[in-house]
This record gives sequence, C-alpha cells and structure tokens, in this order.
Amino acid sequence: MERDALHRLLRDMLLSRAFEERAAEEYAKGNIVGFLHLYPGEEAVGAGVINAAGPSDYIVSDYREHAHALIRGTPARNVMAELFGRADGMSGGMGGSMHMFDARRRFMGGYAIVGETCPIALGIAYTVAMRSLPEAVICFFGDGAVNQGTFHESLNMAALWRLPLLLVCENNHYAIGTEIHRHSAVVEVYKRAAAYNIPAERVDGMDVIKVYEAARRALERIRGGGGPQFIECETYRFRGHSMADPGTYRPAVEVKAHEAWDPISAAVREIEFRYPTPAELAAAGPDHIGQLAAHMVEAGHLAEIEIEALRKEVNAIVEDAVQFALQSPQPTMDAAWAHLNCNRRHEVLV
Amino acid sequence: MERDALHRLLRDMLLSRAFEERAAEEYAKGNIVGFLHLYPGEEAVGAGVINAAGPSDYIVSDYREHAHALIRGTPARNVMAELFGRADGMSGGMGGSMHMFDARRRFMGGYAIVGETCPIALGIAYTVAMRSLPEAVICFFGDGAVNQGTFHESLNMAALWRLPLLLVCENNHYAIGTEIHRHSAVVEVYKRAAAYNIPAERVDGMDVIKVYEAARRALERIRGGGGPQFIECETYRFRGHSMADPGTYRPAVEVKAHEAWDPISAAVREIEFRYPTPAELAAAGPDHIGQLAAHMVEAGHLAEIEIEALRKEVNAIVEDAVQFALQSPQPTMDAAWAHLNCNRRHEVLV
Amino acid sequence: MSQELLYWQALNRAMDVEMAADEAVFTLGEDVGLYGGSYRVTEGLHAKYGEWRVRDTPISENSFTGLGVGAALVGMRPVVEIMTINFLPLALDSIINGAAKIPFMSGGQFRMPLVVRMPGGVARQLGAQHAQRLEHTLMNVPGLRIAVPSTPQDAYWQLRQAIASDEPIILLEHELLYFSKGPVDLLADPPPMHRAALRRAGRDLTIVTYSRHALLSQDAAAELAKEGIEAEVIDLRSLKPIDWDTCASSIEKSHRLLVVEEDCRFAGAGAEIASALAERCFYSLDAPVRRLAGLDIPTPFNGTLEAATIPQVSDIVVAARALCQSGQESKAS
Amino acid sequence: MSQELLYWQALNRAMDVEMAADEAVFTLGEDVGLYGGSYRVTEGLHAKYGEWRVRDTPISENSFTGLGVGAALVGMRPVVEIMTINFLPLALDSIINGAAKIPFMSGGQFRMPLVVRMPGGVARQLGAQHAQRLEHTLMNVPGLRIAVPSTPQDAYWQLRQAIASDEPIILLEHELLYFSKGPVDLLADPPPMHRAALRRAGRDLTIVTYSRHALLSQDAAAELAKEGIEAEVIDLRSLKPIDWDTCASSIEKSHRLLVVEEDCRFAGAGAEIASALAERCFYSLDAPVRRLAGLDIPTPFNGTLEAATIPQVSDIVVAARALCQSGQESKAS
Ligand SMILES: Cc1ncc(C[n+]2csc(CCOP(=O)(O)OP(=O)(O)O)c2C)c(N)n1
Ligand SMILES: Cc1ncc(C[n+]2csc(CCOP(=O)(O)OP(=O)(O)O)c2C)c(N)n1
Ligand SMILES: [Mg+2]
Ligand SMILES: [Mg+2]
Repeated sequence: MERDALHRLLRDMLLSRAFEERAAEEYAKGNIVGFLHLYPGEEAVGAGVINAAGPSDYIVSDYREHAHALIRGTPARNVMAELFGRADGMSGGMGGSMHMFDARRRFMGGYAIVGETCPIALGIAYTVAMRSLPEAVICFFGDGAVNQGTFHESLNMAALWRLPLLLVCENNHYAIGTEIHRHSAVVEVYKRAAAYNIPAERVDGMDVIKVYEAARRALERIRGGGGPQFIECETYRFRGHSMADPGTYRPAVEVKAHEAWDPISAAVREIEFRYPTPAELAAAGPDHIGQLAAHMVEAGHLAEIEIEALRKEVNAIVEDAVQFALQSPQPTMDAAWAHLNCNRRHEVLV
Repeated sequence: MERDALHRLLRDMLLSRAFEERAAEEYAKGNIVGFLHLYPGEEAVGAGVINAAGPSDYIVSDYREHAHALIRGTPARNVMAELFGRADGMSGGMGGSMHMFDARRRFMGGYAIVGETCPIALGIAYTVAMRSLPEAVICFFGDGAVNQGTFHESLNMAALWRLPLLLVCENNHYAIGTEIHRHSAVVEVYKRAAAYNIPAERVDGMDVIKVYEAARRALERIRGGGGPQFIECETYRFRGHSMADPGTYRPAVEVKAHEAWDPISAAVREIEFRYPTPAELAAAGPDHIGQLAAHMVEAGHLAEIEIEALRKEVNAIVEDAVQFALQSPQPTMDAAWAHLNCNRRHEVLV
Repeated sequence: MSQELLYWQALNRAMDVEMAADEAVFTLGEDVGLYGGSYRVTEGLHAKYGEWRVRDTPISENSFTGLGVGAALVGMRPVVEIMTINFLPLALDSIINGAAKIPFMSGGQFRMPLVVRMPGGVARQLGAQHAQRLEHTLMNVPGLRIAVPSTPQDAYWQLRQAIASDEPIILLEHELLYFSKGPVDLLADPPPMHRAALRRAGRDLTIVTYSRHALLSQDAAAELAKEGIEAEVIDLRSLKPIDWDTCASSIEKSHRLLVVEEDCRFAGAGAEIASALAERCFYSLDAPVRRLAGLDIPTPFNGTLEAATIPQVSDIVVAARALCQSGQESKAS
Repeated sequence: MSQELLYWQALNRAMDVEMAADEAVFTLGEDVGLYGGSYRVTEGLHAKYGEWRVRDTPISENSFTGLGVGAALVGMRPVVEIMTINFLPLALDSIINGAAKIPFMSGGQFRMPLVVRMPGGVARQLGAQHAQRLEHTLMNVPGLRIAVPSTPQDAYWQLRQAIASDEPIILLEHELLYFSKGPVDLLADPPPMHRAALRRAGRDLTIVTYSRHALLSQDAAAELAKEGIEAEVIDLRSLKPIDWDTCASSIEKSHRLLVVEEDCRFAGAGAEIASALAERCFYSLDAPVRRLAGLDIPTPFNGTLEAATIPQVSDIVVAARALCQSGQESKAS
C-alpha cells in the first residue's frame, strides 16, 4: 500500500475522531441541539471505503454521516456549521446532523429514515448504468437497516439490472439498543446478499487497510461490469447510539473489549510497524524499495512524533471549524423558502 | 398415500377447476364484475397444501383465493355469492373476488395488496407461538410477491422467533406480464429463504401428491418446533392474470407446453395408475394390502367412470352455487355500515 | 388542429413527445414495458425506447419510487408509474420523506424533477383495497405538487408540464377516465399547470370540483339549467397548489359554493377547498359552503352499494338545488 | 386520589394495568423491550411480562405493524409502537389497507382490537424527516379512530380505552409532552374516549385545538384574558371522530372560531375542523373561521426557523385578537 494513501487514511480517521469528540462537547454546551449520532470506533469503515472511491463516484449515507462527509473532502467548517444549524452549513442550516449534502463532491446526502439510502443509491446507480458511465455509487447503512424492506427490494433490482452499486454495511452489532442477534435471523449480514446473487465479503471493519482493499477490489469488479457488490464491515461504536443514548444496554466488558481494538490505534500501529527505521533502511542499502522508504521516513511522516503533529493538525482544523460555525450567521426564513423553491424554473405557477 | 386423501385431492381440484371456469362464464355474462383472478393450472398447489393442513390451522391468501376457500371447505354457494356481490357471499358482498373471509374455517382472508399476506400470517403465527398452541399458519403468495419488502421483513421475524409459519410460494413464473427472469435476480425462489435460515424446498407444483407430501413434512417440522418452513411450488396459470388480461405476453408454445402438464389430468393418471384393477387385485390374493386396495376399488372411487361421476358432482355443486348466488339478495347500505361498525362494543362513542 | 383522443392516448402521446425530446426522461413501473402498461399509457414506448428507458420493475413500490428519487438527484427526469394509487401507501416514504424534502433539506442543492403517475378513484367493483382516492394524503406534504386532469387535453398538457418541471409532481389519473374521449390540440400553448378551468359559466352557485367529478358536475349543471339554476363549474385541475383566485371570483358573483369530490368526506380534499374558500369569501357567502363527497366507509364490492358511496350526477343536482334554496330560506327567515 | 405523573409515566401505567388485566394485550416495536422504549413508555414491562408480550422488533415497520393486524384478527390486543410518526409512511399499508378495512371487507367477521402508538410533532431540532405531524394522513381513512391526548390524565385514560376497544385506534403522542407533568387519577371514570374537553370557558371566541397546542392555547387564553378577551379553549382529544357538538355549542355562544394546529396548514387536520364547523355554524358566525397552523414548508433544522414554522403562544394571541377585531370591523362596516 502506498505511503500517501496510508497517510491519508490515518489523517481522515484522526480528523473524524477529533471532529466527533468535539461535536459531543459542543452538544454538551448547547451549541448543537437535536439528535447527534457519532462515529467513533467506526472510522476505519468510512476512511477505507471512501478513500477507495474516485472523485466521480457517488456517496449515499445515513444519519451517522459527518465523518463520511469529512472524509469525502467537505471542509470541516461546513460540516460543523451544519451541526450548529448555521447558514454556512453544508445544507444551509436546513438539514442538520442527519441531512448533510454536498452536491459538488457527489455526497448525495444523509438520510434519517433507516433503509432509505438503498433506493436512492439504486436510482443513482441506475442512471450511471443507463448512461454507461465509469462511475460507481457507494451506499452506507447499518446492520439494523438490512431488515427494512427497501434493502431487499433494492438489492434485487440492483442485481437484476447489474447496477454499479457498492453496498457497505457498517455492522456495529446494534440497532440502537437491540443487538444483532435479537434483530436478525442470520447475523452474518453478508450472507443475505446471496439471495440476490450479489458477491459479498465480510471484512474486519476495525482494520482500515483491509476495508480499503476490499472496497478497491469491489469497485474494480463494478467497473469491470460485475454488477453490485456487498461488503460487510464488522465494527463497533464506542459511544451510545446518539447523544441521547447512554448505551447502558451493552455490557461494559463488551465495550471495553472493542475499545481495545480501536481502529485508529490499529492504523497507527500499522504505519509504525510497516516501515523500517532509518537504521534498518541504511543496513538494507540504497536499493529501489529502500530509497522510497527512506524518502518517506525522511519526509517525517511516520515517526511517532509526526502522528502527534497530525493530531494537532486535525485538532486545529476542528477548532477552526467550531469558530467558523459560531460566527456563521443564522439562516433566514427567506432562505428557507428559497431552498424549498429551488426547483422552480420559469413556470408560471399559481 | 391413503385413498380417501387422494380422492379428496382430486375432487378438490375438479371442483376448483369447474368453479373457476364457470366464474369466467358468469363474468362474460356480466354477473361478475371487477377483477377476477382465476386458478386453473394451479389447483395442485392449493389442494395439496390445504389438504395437508388440520382444521385448526390458519390460511392466509391473496386475490387468487377462490379455490383456496373451496378447498378449505367453504361452500361453493357462498364463494360464488361473494363473486356476485350478494348478501350471502362469504364476506356479505362487501369483499368480492379478492377479499374472501371465512372465520369459522380459519380462512383469514384474501388480500389484494401484493405482499400483504406475509405480515398478517406472521401476526397469527406470533399469536399461536405465544400461546404455545399446536397450530400452524399457512401463507400463500406468488412469485411476484417475494420482491415486496414485507416478504423479507416477515421472513426475518418468523425465523428470528421460530414462528409456526408455512410459507407457500405459488410460482407460476409471472407477475402479471412480467416473467420471473425479469423480476427476480434469483429465479429459484426457495433459495431466498436461506437468507433467513428457513428450511426450504422446491416441489413440482403440477403434482398434487408431491405438494401434499411436502406440505405434510413441513407442517410436521413446524409442529415439532422447527420454526418457519418454505415451499416453492412451480406451477403455471392457464389463463391470463385476470379476466382483463388476454395473457398475450406469454409465447403460445409455452402455454401449450404447460397445459400438457395439467395437474388435474396428472392426478387422474396418478389415481388410475396407482390402484390395480379388480382382476389384478384378485390375482394378488387376499393379503393385507390387496384387501385394502380391493376395498377401495369396490367402493368404486377409482374407475374412470367414477371420475366422470366426480366431474358431474362438482358441476352440480357449481351449478347450484350459481343459482344460489343469483337468488341471493343484494346487500343493503345498512348492512355495509353494520359491517364497518362490527367492532363497536359498549363504548359510548361520539 | 385538434384531434379526438382517448385520455390514455393523450398521456401516451405526452410521454412519447417528452421522451423523444429529452434523453433524461425515462419511465419505470410494474408492467410499463413489454406489457404496455395496465391502462396502456406506456404502450409502444418499450419497443421504441428500449428497456433502460422503459423499465419493468419488480413489485417493490417503495424502492422503485425511491429509484426515481435517486435518479432525479442526478439530473434524470423519471416518470414513475405506480400501478394504482392503492399501492401508494407502500411508496409513501420515498415520496414524503424523499422527493418532497430533499431539495429543501439539502439547502437547495438538488432539484427533484420527478413525476409520479397513479391511476386511482372508484372504478367498477374492484373492492375496498382497489377503490381508494387518497388525494388528501399527498396534499398535506409541503414540497409536492398534484395535478388531476379530467380531460384528454389536460392529461396531455399536464403530463408534459410535469415532466418539464423540476419540482416533484404527482399526476392523479382517474381509472374511469382512461377511455373517455376528447379533443386534444397537440400544439396549442397550455395554460399554467396549476390554473383552474372554468368549465361552465353560471350565476346561481359555484361548483368547485376536480378529476372525474368535474365531468359529473358538468352533467349536473346541464340538468340544473333545465330548472333554471345556472351553476358555474370550476375544474381545479390541480390540488396543490389550488388556484384560489379563480374560485373566489366565481363565489363573489354566485354567493354560494358547493364542493364536489369523490374522496371520503372526512378530511378529504374538499375540507381544504371548503375551509379556505369559506374563510376567504366569508362576506360574499349567502349560505354555508356545502361539501358533497364520498361516504366515510371503505368501498363495498357490491356494485349498487359502491355507487351509493360516491356522489352521482343526481346527488349533485339535489345538493345544488338544496344549496340554492337554503340560502334563500335563511334570507327570508 | 390523583397523583402527579409525567405523560410518559401515565402511558406506562396504562400499559401496565391493561397488560396485567388481560393476557391478550401485548406490545411490540423497536427497542420497546430491553431498552425500555425511546420515550420510556414501556419501561419495566419487559422485565415484568417477558419477551413474548414485550417484543423488540427489527426495523421493519410495515411488517411488525402488519403483525399486529394479524394478531388482532385472532383475538389479541396488540399495542404497536412505531418509534416516531415519521416512520408511519412505511407502515401505512398495514394500517390503511389492513387494519382499517378488514372488519368491513370481511363482512363483519373480524374485529380489529389494534392500537398503534406513535410519538410525533415538532420537537427540538430533529430535522425535516423527524418533525412531522401527519394527522391528516390517517384522518381520511374510514375505519380508524385517532386519539390525541394532551395531558397525562388523558394519556392514561385514552390508552386504556384504546386497548379495551375492539376498533383500530391510533394514539398520537406529542414528543414534547412526554416530560410534562399533571395530576392523574388512576381510578376515576374516564369520559368517553372521543369526547372533547372544554379546557377554559370564555365568551369572546372559541379556540378549537388538540395535543400540545391545547396547552399553548390555554397559555394564550391566559394572556388574552389580561386584555379582556375571554377565549373558550376546546381540546378535541380525538381527531376521528371529532366531537362536533361540543365545538358547535361553544361557537353558538362566542360567534367566532379560531382553529389552532401544529400540522401544516394546507389540508391539515384544521381543514376538516374549520370546514365542518363553518358549515354547521354558518349562521352563528360573526367572522370567518380562522386557521392558525404550521407553515407549508418542511421543518428547518435551525432552531429559530423551526420555531417560526409552527404557531407559538404569541401567534395565537395575535390571531385571536385579530379575529375578535375583524368580526367587529365587519359589523361596523
Ligand atoms: C424507518 C426507521 N425506523 C426507525 C428509526 C429510528 N432509528 C434510528 S437509527 C436506528 C437504528 C439503526 O441501526 P443500524 O442500521 O444498525 O445503524 P447504526 O445506528 O447502528 O449505525 C433506529 C431504529 C428510523 N430512523 N427509521
Ligand atoms: C403492492 C401491489 N402492487 C401491485 C399490484 C398489482 N398486481 C396485482 S397481482 C400482481 C402480480 C402478482 O404476481 P404474483 O405475486 O406472481 O402472483 P400471481 O398473480 O402470479 O398469482 C400485481 C403486480 C398489487 N395488487 N399490489
Ligand atoms: Mg448498527
Ligand atoms: Mg406469479
């Protein structure tokens, strides 16, 4: 795996974590109101999948989508401003935490009705196929969403028409307070895809590289005309379902165990592990690979101290985002009506 | 297989066929109006499954349910009167062709919204399980219905809670004009059950004995605590989807080929084949099995001439049903209001 | 320049013209393709435009409607056919929570050029689950528009306008109108999509109505004329928005309003029509606004009872006559 | 005899009493069991009655609501909780085509002792997909009944009555009321389930309202009293059927009607209320019936805008004041 890619993955995960933890603080302060579903613990999924996508691919997400937007490249400022309900938010303060959209980056929305993302992604994929474009559509959903009728209906259609759709299940083992064993007859979610002849794979969703690679492979198959693909990422959310949820239904030991597998520490370990020290590199001599590695180390990306710098960088981004959001104006009622009527063209309507 | 059972199966199929063909005539005459979905070609499914059920089992069906009601034991008079919209119809003339109910026989209704039968059957099965009763619920639906979200949702819940539910897919390969290859990514319908860990079997739905035996086995597993079971019956409808449908989308050769497999002729052959002639029986000597067979032949059920008699019998029943329906009074608006308010008890409502 | 067409043919022409003009237009639904559509609206289009643009779907209403929403997000102009409005409850999430809200929720980033067509209404003995109207269900949803053509000409115009519009538009077609005939001018300029039409002028009372009951009301007005009662008949053509001005100017002249609808009375479309106009025209009214509507009962299968549950021409005549008298009585008293 | 309870606690008590009294009563929905319910309504019941009677379901709204329909067919008394009314569109087929129609379609063979409970309304910044009211969607469906308790006492009474009734009943609970407190007499005899309550007597105008806005209207009436305007406040308690007599007798006294609702104005619940009463009370009215309602716009996430889209106490005061004046002006003119 290339160094830049790895670095990017790590940075995205750190940014997501820092952003979400700060959002929780801002929620406690009252700067954010309403439902707030945070992503800590699941960063490897969003980072791995979205980084595997190209800029012309589409992303459809649910209400736990702040990190997806950040990873996709939406400035933290606009994401935070949306959480604050301000005019500079991604959705002009109209959508909020669960409804972030970024048309320019093909971030096709956060949706709050469980299961709703599938048909929407299906429709985009249908369009791509109809136009024979080399694009793919990535659809995120949780383990609870697979029990919604739309999941089933959409998978059937996607397979029937071989649409370029990558289905990504973020299996964090819970639908709010209901553990997967209590909501799904078959808990290996990827197995459901067999009912539609959709190739499916389960990956360790705490390992960003595995997720990234699985997504790459799946996207390649899609671009090769292989039709829809399914990836189940096993992961865990460290927090409650939303800020309103203390999460007490989960055994403390279970939460602890999963925290030990924190995808960010794992990614940090991965980076530190994979690249040799300068001494080792020197011993290896000035060969081709060694040169590259040496260059990377020289560039200072891999040392522990640099990870700290990365943390600082993302913290600064988040701090800036909060300041930006605080200063962003409240949207007006006129703006609200304009958004509602953004559809109107030249029609002379009553 | 016991003689009486076989005889019953054949009679039910003949009655169903005669009833439906007559309904088509009455439709042409204008005595029946509205949608009319007929069953010819599919008789082996209803006869096989419903005869395998016990009197305390429940049946839930869709809009192609006249034969299901007849087989379940509802007098042809009341079925026909319902088609005529008369007061003596099963549903008092309120329901019509697609909404036949017979509470006494646990015939829980015909439903006209594709996929709606699954959740209703699920609810009855939930009740049976909750009360630990030895009953089962049989739910009929077509191949088109399996693409509805409710199918998926209901199967998951049925499996999760191990409910006593027998799912019977009447796969006639078409949803109105859309052939199964064009509506389902996986055309072996029974394979869908694997996504919920539900035991599933595909049977030749033109062979009433195979259907009957599959249903018996499945019901036994259910009563033994095996949870939901799934049977896919491959069949064919000889007519269009409804009387409004000429069915021209199906290649003539396909229709012809299936008519050659008429389940009724097959059942007749089966009966004639399985039981020896009196001469053969005499030759076989007075052993145990020979005695039984001889008794059956003696009783006169098996000779070709008897099948003609059976045809006459069912024709007479159907003729009587039509006369009954013609003479049955039109329901009144008062009756309609009373049906709507059948729920009211002692409440003092505004 | 106009020719006689059946209502379904007019819709079929509209589809054809729009599909030929813009590759972004495509249609999908159950049996719209090979089969040619349950009411023939899409007849011939599959052969002409191919399966990608005329897509037969599985019986998965919520998801194929949602497919339309997704496609509209990326600039397509999908025309979703829900086989009948009775299946709308299954697809409602995609319409209410999706199509109607996304343009707003996204802060105006996305348009929603989606059309959803649905046959509906009480036809002939289809039973309670196939005789629904459900206009009210969609009327309350901000962000949607609803057209209810009663003539082949309007069917042609309004479907074309709906496809051309970037707003999500619901087209409610009445099952008993598909085989009604009328002149259609394929080239004439249409009135604005949501403008009401004055179908008959009169001075004694105003009848506001829509869809099939616009035709029945015109028949009733002809009857009433024989008794010397001149009813003005307004065909709304659109249930969202409603062209209040056209209604109000008529009432200011006639001083009496009868609202006629096929929908169940309680909380039906007529409730909005009557309450908005009663408020606006309060000082012009000589008598209470009357609603003549379907009975609040599921539709019986039996044909006679079925007919008894929705207003017939004779019911409109009786109600109009009573309304004209009731005002006079009160003035006398 | 009465004690102070929170609205959710009153509902919880009602569930407990009915479940203890009749084994046929059971409840199901997302997170109603182990988790104790999103708004705590089912708290403690899972431990007490076990998983079969307090069933956590997958996220499958249409089917678990349909499960309730099926269970009701065989004599159970299911109480389905749909986590919020925003998911009602997904479950609507089971309610509209199933629960509401089966007793009728079967020719009266089956009763439908089903209760569907749903939190709803505009709460605090939940965004457009989680701020819906949708009362209108259910009101037009013959065969359903709808209760809208505004106080803990009514919540307790009406949930118990709904469970005891053999008709399908929808209980709409307002998300902002769960933590409101009020006296609950657990033993008193309740008024009929669908009877409106006169919350405050007055002679100058009648305010007809329901759910949370019944409380806001009482606050507004207190404000108005300071200016010498005495508003009579009627809390409908039921949206289907509506207790027209109670409303009409008040209007005959006050001659003015203001309808206050949180629902979007266009084709909202208020449309039926206003049109039925304008028709019935036409000759008693001194001024047009006014509807004060939510704006016809999806709910913005931003808190200030969100508040601006639904009537606040001050809006009610202004509207009531204007209504009293408008009548007078017209008399003068
Ligand atoms: C249709 C629908 N039903 C219920 C809800 C309420 N709800 C919000 S999130 C959630 C759990 C979803 O679980 P899962 O799909 O596993 O996603 P996760 O939150 O674990 O990421 C539920 C039930 C909803 N938003 N939409
Ligand atoms: C939800 C819904 N969508 C569409 C229809 C219209 N419709 C009636 S029957 C039918 C085909 C059903 O096919 P299948 O399930 O295979 O049953 P079959 O008629 O072949 O027995 C359709 C699309 C319906 N009744 N309900
Ligand atoms: Mg989850
Ligand atoms: Mg079929």
